[in-house]
Amino acid sequence: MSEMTKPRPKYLALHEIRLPLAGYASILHRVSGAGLFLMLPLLIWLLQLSLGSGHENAALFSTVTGNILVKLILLGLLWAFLHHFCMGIRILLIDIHVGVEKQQAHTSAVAVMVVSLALTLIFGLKLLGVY
Amino acid sequence: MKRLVVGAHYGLMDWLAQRITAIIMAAYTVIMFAATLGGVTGSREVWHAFMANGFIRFITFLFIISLCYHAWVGVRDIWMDYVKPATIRVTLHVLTLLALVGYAGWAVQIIWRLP
Amino acid sequence: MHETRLTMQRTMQKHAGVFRFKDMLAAGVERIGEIEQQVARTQIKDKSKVFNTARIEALELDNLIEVAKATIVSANARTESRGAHVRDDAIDTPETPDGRNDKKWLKHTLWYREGSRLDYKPVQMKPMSVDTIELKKRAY
Amino acid sequence: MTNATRTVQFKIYRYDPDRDAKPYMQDISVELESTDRKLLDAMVKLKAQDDSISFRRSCREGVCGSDAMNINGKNGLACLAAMEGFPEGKPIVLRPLPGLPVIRDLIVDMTQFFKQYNSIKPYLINNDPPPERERLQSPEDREELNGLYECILCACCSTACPSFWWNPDKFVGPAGLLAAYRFIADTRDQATSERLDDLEDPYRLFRCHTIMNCVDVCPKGLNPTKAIGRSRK
Repeated sequence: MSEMTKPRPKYLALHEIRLPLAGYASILHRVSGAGLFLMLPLLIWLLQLSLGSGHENAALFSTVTGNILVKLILLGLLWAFLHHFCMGIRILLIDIHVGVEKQQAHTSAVAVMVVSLALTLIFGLKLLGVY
Repeated sequence: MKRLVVGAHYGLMDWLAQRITAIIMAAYTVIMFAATLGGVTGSREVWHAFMANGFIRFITFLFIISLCYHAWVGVRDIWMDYVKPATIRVTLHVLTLLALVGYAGWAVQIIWRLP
Repeated sequence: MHETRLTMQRTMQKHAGVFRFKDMLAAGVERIGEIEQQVARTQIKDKSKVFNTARIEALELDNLIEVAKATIVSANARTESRGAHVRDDAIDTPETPDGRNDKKWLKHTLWYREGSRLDYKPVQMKPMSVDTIELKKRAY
Repeated sequence: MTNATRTVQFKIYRYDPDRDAKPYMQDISVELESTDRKLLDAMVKLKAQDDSISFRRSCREGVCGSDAMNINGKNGLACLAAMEGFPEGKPIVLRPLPGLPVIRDLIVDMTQFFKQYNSIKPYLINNDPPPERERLQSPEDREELNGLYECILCACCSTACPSFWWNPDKFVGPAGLLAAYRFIADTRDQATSERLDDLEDPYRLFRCHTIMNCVDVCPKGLNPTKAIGRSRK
């Protein structure tokens, strides 16, 4: 280019762009995946404590999981996992050409949201020791 | 001159790998959630015995490997989308890879050490 | 400018539409002449040098008014029907089928901007590579 | 004519590199008649009022794809957006297509978009000597191209795609991939395997994460996701 042009602005104000529900579900798929990745050390550590022999392990495990903050993190991770799981199934189905139409994609996105939240509730209560 | 690096041919392979590992993990998830509802986390002893079972140990191993590969593709995709400077991106790729290999080793030896 | 363009469009629609009438054409020539004066006086507010669509439209209007004038002046002069130029006052007779007068009007119209002058040029009836198609009444 | 007039509020993204340091939103209202049925009609009125408001437009009937823009947060064609479809009493918010450099107001620089389109070689490749007449297809083979050839390249889909936002220089984008599949699926095209090979890069075809925003916004009701899925097989 011969002429110097001013750098052009780009309109990309994400909060102003309206996405379909499937779009948000998709973003959450990435967010939940990233969250799970970041929290992997915690999860592996907890696995180690839960499976380790001896009193110290058992004691530490109950102290750590007894902490309300940890409980909340675990609850969040549980949801993240379940959302990622449900959304993953949806993606796999789309990959084999099931539910690729606009309306179906919307319905399945709603289903993912509802089912993952419902499952979080079911297993969350278990996690919190309600039953 | 900015050079665009495209033309690599691992797109399909990674994509497939991500799907296959996803299927393995999904199956494992169903088994584990069913087991949880069945009460294997009821007490420490039951939990230990359950996890020490040969079959469970094997699928757990499979799960860990799948998880790490799956996470590798996923996290790499994230870096590819949001991190533009090539040097930082490659560094992040390497760190991710190291972390995941480390996690896999750690998790596998937890399973292995079970009596 | 937007208004002037609309007026021009509507005038052409009304005075030189699908079916054309002697009086309407004559009045249209007058009207387009007036609009031409208006076009010469139009202004645009947008002075930007970047993607100035207002300026593009102004330039378009400049060209359009010329085409409009050429069209309506030529149509007014051509007192026959031919193709898409269908005049109400051109009568269907054996010599002038469907109002088409080949004796007088088998020629191209040339319009000149200066003085809105008209000239005519003969039609080439001998194509270079294919046989001549004889003139006949249009039939479907 | 009974033309009830009404006033409609607009919020329009304005940016003129000659005058403005950075983009801003302008509030403006316009008197509309009942014959102003589509958003584009209203915008033409707006432009009559203030000729500095700039946007592309051409055929005004959903064929040319010029007037694609972000309408109330969602990409679409102004000429196909019915005025009665907008909620009453709320301003209509118009912004340029997301993720592409803004030249002025609602006009974006489509270079990147067309570069990607160009990269998939959007033309028939067939090295056989041309036959006397056309290269024929059976009606069934021709059927395959339905839902693919109709794309008008308005860029609504690609600019609604997060994968395209982050990698417009590398990811082909839904429009390009739809076009790619249009030729992959064409029985007269002989470059199918080269085409597939070319797409194999993780940035080119596999950046699509079936988010399906593209399907949501396509003004022609096409489905790039489906085409992408088929290309992967």
